[in-house]
Amino acid sequence: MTVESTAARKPRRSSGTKRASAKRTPQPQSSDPQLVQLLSPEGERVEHPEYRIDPTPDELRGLYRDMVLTRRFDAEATALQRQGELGLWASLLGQEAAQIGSGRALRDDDYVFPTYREHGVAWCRGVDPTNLLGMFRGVNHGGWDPNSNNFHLYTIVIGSQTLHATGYAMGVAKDGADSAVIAYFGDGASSQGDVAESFTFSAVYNAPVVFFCQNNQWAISEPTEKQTRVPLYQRAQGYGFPGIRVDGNDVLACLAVTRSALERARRGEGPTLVEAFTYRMGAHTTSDDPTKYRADEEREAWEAKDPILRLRRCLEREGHADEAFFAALDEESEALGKRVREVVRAMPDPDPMAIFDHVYADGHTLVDEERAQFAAYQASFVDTDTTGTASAAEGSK
Amino acid sequence: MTVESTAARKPRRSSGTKRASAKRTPQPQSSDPQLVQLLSPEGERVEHPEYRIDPTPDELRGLYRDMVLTRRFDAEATALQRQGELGLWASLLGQEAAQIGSGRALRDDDYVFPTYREHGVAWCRGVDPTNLLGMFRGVNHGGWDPNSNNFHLYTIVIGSQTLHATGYAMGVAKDGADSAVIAYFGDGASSQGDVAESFTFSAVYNAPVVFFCQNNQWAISEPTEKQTRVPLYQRAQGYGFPGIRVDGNDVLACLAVTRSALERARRGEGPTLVEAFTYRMGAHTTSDDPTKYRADEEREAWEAKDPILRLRRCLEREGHADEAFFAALDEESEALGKRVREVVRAMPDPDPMAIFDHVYADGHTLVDEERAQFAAYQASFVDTDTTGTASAAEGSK
Amino acid sequence: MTVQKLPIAKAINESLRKALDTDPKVLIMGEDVGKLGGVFRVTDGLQKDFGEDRVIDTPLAESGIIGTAIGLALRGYRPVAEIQFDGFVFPAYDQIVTQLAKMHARALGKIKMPVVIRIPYGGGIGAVEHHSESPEALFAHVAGLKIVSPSTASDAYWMMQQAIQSDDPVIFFEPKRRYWDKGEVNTEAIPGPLHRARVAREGSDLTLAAYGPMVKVCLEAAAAAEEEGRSLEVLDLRSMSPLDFETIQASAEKTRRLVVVHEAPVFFGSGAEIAARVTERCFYHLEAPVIRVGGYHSPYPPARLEDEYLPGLDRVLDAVDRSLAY
Amino acid sequence: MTVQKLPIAKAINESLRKALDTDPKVLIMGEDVGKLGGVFRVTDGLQKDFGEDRVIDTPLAESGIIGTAIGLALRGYRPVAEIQFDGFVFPAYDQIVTQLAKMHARALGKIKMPVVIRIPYGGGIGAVEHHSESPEALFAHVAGLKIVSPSTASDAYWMMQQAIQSDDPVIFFEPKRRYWDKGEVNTEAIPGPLHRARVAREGSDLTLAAYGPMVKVCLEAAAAAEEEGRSLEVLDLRSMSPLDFETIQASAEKTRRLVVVHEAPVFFGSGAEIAARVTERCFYHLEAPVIRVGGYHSPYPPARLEDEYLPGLDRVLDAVDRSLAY
Ligand SMILES: Cc1ncc(C[n+]2csc(CCOP(=O)(O)OP(=O)(O)O)c2C)c(N)n1
Ligand SMILES: Cc1ncc(C[n+]2csc(CCOP(=O)(O)OP(=O)(O)O)c2C)c(N)n1
Ligand SMILES: [Mg+2]
Ligand SMILES: [Mg+2]
Repeated sequence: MTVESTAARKPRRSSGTKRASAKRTPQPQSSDPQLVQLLSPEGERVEHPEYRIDPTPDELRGLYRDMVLTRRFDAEATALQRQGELGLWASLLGQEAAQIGSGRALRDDDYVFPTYREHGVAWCRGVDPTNLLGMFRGVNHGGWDPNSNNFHLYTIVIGSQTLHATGYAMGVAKDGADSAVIAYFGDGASSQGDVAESFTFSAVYNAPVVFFCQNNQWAISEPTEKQTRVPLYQRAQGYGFPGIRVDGNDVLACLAVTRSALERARRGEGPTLVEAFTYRMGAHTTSDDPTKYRADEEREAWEAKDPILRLRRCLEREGHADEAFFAALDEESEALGKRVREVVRAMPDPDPMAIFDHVYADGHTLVDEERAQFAAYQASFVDTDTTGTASAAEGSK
Repeated sequence: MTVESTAARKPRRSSGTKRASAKRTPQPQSSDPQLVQLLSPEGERVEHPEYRIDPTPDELRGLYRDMVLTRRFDAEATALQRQGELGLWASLLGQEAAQIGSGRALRDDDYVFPTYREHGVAWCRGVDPTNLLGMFRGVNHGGWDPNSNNFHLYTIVIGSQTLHATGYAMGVAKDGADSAVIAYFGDGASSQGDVAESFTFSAVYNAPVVFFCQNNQWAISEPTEKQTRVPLYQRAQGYGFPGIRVDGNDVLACLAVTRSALERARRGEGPTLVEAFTYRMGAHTTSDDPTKYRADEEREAWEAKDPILRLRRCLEREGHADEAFFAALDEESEALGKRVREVVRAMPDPDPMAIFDHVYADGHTLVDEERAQFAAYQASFVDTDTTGTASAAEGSK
Repeated sequence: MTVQKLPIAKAINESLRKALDTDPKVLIMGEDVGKLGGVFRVTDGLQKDFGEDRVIDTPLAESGIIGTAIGLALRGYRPVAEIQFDGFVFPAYDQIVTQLAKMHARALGKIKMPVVIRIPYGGGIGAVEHHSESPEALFAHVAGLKIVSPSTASDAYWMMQQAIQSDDPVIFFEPKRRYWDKGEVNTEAIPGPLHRARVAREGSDLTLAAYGPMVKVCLEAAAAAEEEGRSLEVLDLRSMSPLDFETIQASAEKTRRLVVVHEAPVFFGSGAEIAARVTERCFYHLEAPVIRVGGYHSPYPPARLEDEYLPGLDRVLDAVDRSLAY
Repeated sequence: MTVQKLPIAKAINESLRKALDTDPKVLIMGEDVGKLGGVFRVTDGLQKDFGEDRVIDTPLAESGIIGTAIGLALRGYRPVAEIQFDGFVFPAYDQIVTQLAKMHARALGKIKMPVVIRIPYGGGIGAVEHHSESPEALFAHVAGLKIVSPSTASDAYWMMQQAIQSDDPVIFFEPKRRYWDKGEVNTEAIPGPLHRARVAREGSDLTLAAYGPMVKVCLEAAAAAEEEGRSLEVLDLRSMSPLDFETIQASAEKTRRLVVVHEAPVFFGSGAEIAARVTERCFYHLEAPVIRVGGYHSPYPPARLEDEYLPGLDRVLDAVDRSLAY
């Protein structure tokens, strides 16, 4: 209620026309009691009354490796975009802990509904990272089989996937299965009506779904206070299920909190909203220019909370990893980068006839007709002309 | 949190496929501490720590008169529908206190965004009740000037008007005015994405709007638990503004709570959600058959809480009204009924050419063309035939 | 039951019942579809017989209905979602056109979207605003959707069976003002393809093409025209996406004149597509331009004007006259 | 500034600036329109100069943007709302078609809805899914809306002025792949009517009708055709609702052949309406059926296929050949 009472002190008429421009609310500190944290930025374990986690050294190293490789992959993709190999890239830089922590809390039979930025979660699901690049290169719209890794296609239209996740979870419950479903979305997405409707449906049907909101503080150029005037995790309460804010740069806390929410879903206790409080370290996408709207200092402050550095400090402090481990991981990273580079560069353009594929599962006469016309049209060039459109047609052979 | 912990005791898998069918949550009693009540069903004044009201006897009688006349009007409209004079009617029976209480809290310069059932609020705004009947008779879609009484057109598409109210309130704030805006909606509407978005926008812009939800327990055939598993007024909290539940059958409490919420808006403290806990005593509309889905006992239990009877008991108990007052009001009621009947029966069908009126403010060549074609077509009958379509065309003269 | 005379609403009810009975993955969902049986009673009795888990009263949110139907389909279910009235489909429009329609293509065919969206549509029932619209063109333009509308009880029954069996999303427009029109339903007949037009009446002078509620009007017009010595062929198009241009073309080439009739506004309506394509296909065969009869470019009017707004016998015959005047 | 050479994006920016400057009731609203100046920088610098109260960064919710714009219009404002990309207009579709479009009519003219919805639309920029669509037909079918799309910097400037001054809701489709094409803008010229088509190039053998991004392609096709000795007339339609059939008819009657080109799918697209109506109006004048060139009945393809999907010079000329072959 602090926000409200602050508002109460600003009479509307006095501030007149400027009143819509709220000041940025202060950033919660890591020591914020609202924020579940199990690992401090310095890599020290933090006790929490409700959430505890006791990973083996192997698991700790595993989480570290996941984050490092995810970041390496992400950096490679950014580089590939700069080289013109990808049309666009949406970097997850800074959000590795939120994604790996939540992703590693999942069971194989759980189902994930991502946005367009969940490269770390995809990694945890065993999706080949190069699969993620097709849509950013412009050769497909995703195109992987969501059912091979229980990882749905990336969804660009903000918020839509939360309803799909809810419906899927309703189906899980109908099947009597004890799988859970997780829906990722951003702070900006929290404003979409679809997200609210997914809260309503999941609450009313008590669907086994976890809403995992990565509050990375920004929706393109808009800071979170353009979406809400109270912390986002509080949204859940009014729909009748728990919301919790976790330090999104703390992979252990993200793991513990997500695991607990998934367990709750499995037990038939319905949805949970997890708000992972984190930061988008890079631009919104490679098309974006954050210097237009945010100060460098903000980013710098968050650098100190880096999720990977934090776990490294912990590993070192607790003596779970030696130089050899880090060196081997560096090598593995480079190998990953190299493989991604090679695969992407070799990714062929699709056959133009693919325009007509899979529009319908059971066929459609108009598509058949247009396909035939297009083929005839393409063919008409091959014989008469070997430049321009014809080369495209030939490339499709 | 009671609802949640109940859910926790039902493991999902054991209840298997039946789990979606939640039991009806118990009805809050009037003595429910969550519920603001200033007048008991027996007509006794109830103290409330935060809300008090001290109406003059005149004001009390005024509220009583408003409710009685509104109910009379509503009954007349129902009767007119049965007689075939109206195509449909959406009765407010049982919701008089919620509407008159909130409606009488408004200032002239406040603005109202109703659903299709706010006949009592319209009454408070000074809208001629017969104006409301045009759309139910099928002669227009509302058609009154929203600006003459600051009472917007009825909105049938559920939830849409909450965004209009929010936008209007944003405009009020921009103007530096201290008017407030009130948006009416139902328990069912609370599930619509638009309503959630209106909460977000109004909170972010701190717009001077009161969301007045008449929870009449039903959305056509669906009880409120198909929309939410916690009380609706709690929804507001998660958006960062207060929500409060008021006894919707208590006109004094509705007046006091709405007034306070409007004052809050005027002071620049932003939106409030008021949930008026009431009951739809009749069918959803004259097309509906509630015997298909609800038990008589429920309705009977609510009869004891009748809003009009309650205030009558208070007036009598406190000696503010005598037989003469009630008798005069009966007469006034009958006169109102008679006038409504007469006006409706005399309401002419619109000129068919009206189809082409007001599609655009600045004109549109296609509409002009179609209007001309239609006129010519209509005219073609007049000369050759005096029955059928021609009579319609002649009726338009 | 093999052959029975049923109103269209009841034929759909029986078809849904059969689908629920045959395939445990079929679900019915929507507002008031449960105890109430829907505002038109099309789902009457289904929740009672199949339980709340198969016949689901949803929260009042159309985007939520379609969005969760998509999720259920991803989980292997075959949801049949009801939108209570035509005018209330728009909150779900985003989920329909950007998600439902595209999901199969985006996954390069690896997932399917067997979702049926039932929409009682069209006017003529004296309803208030938003309860009488014909938005089919707004869906037909969108690739990935299939759009159908039955005009007889038999088609209502069988086309619903086929729509539910389809692995593509099907928008099933139900001509609400014909719900109580009765027709014979043979539940054992083997139906023709879902997306084929039907010659509802043979004729030689001119073709009337219509679907859903307007088929009846066209048949009446044809009967009236017969008295004036004119032989009109009536096509019941049944499907708006795909449109069965083979059948339309064959008829247009035979009669050389085509009038298309629908309730939806003419401007950018189905008639435009039919006229454009038929003219391209049969340019040298047509004796007259394709004439369109439909709603005007104005919001659906108040009920007391709907008879003026909706194409009726006279307006259809007027168009026939105009076509024959070429 | 009187005459200046500006890119289309900048011309719109200047037009918005002028509107903000002239009329205190004009507001800009949308996602990222403030500090960022919009993802295409069309609103660049406006918030800085006019303040957060006039240039409003909204929550990420399109229905909310349009719904509150309606409320602001009711309060006397003239909101210019941006939808960030074509594919994101659908969450607002309900507010646009059931509320914005109908409000004036429902109130029997007593209230007005001066709301402009800016939508950068169309493909050709190598974008990911949902960023390249052309949904204009889905709005043109709806009475109460006006739909326009400029193809030159001058039109971008002036049509925006006129759209903002209009008391009707105007959907302003901005051809995003032409944003950086420059053209002369005379800020003191007196513009013609908003909904008139423009003869962009005179010709005598055949008429190409297009709007927005396709006008350039048609002009290039006409230039190429000229080398083959064919004289093509090019119409820039500028307005899709209303369509200026007078100008189209005049041109079609002159050249006797019409090809309509748009990026949107052909099926139920603008070309259908144009073909149907022109054929009805000029039945005896046309030497060939109206031929339509447009997108296919498939979701907008991945970027690497868009050159195959979008109508280009060759496909337009192919259609010209087909028309001339009649
Ligand atoms: C419906 C819709 N509107 C607008 C956009 C354009 N857009 C893409 S990402 C984005 C911001 C999303 O912010 P957030 O939800 O916080 O996720 P983040 O990008 O920060 O991960 C916007 C506005 C979109 N993709 N979909
Ligand atoms: C978008 C939309 N969907 C469905 C309907 C059909 N409908 C009309 S009223 C109603 C129930 C509304 O319930 P509630 O919001 O509780 O208001 P009440 O009628 O009880 O006053 C429904 C589903 C509608 N009008 N609009
Ligand atoms: Mg974000
Ligand atoms: Mg209700």
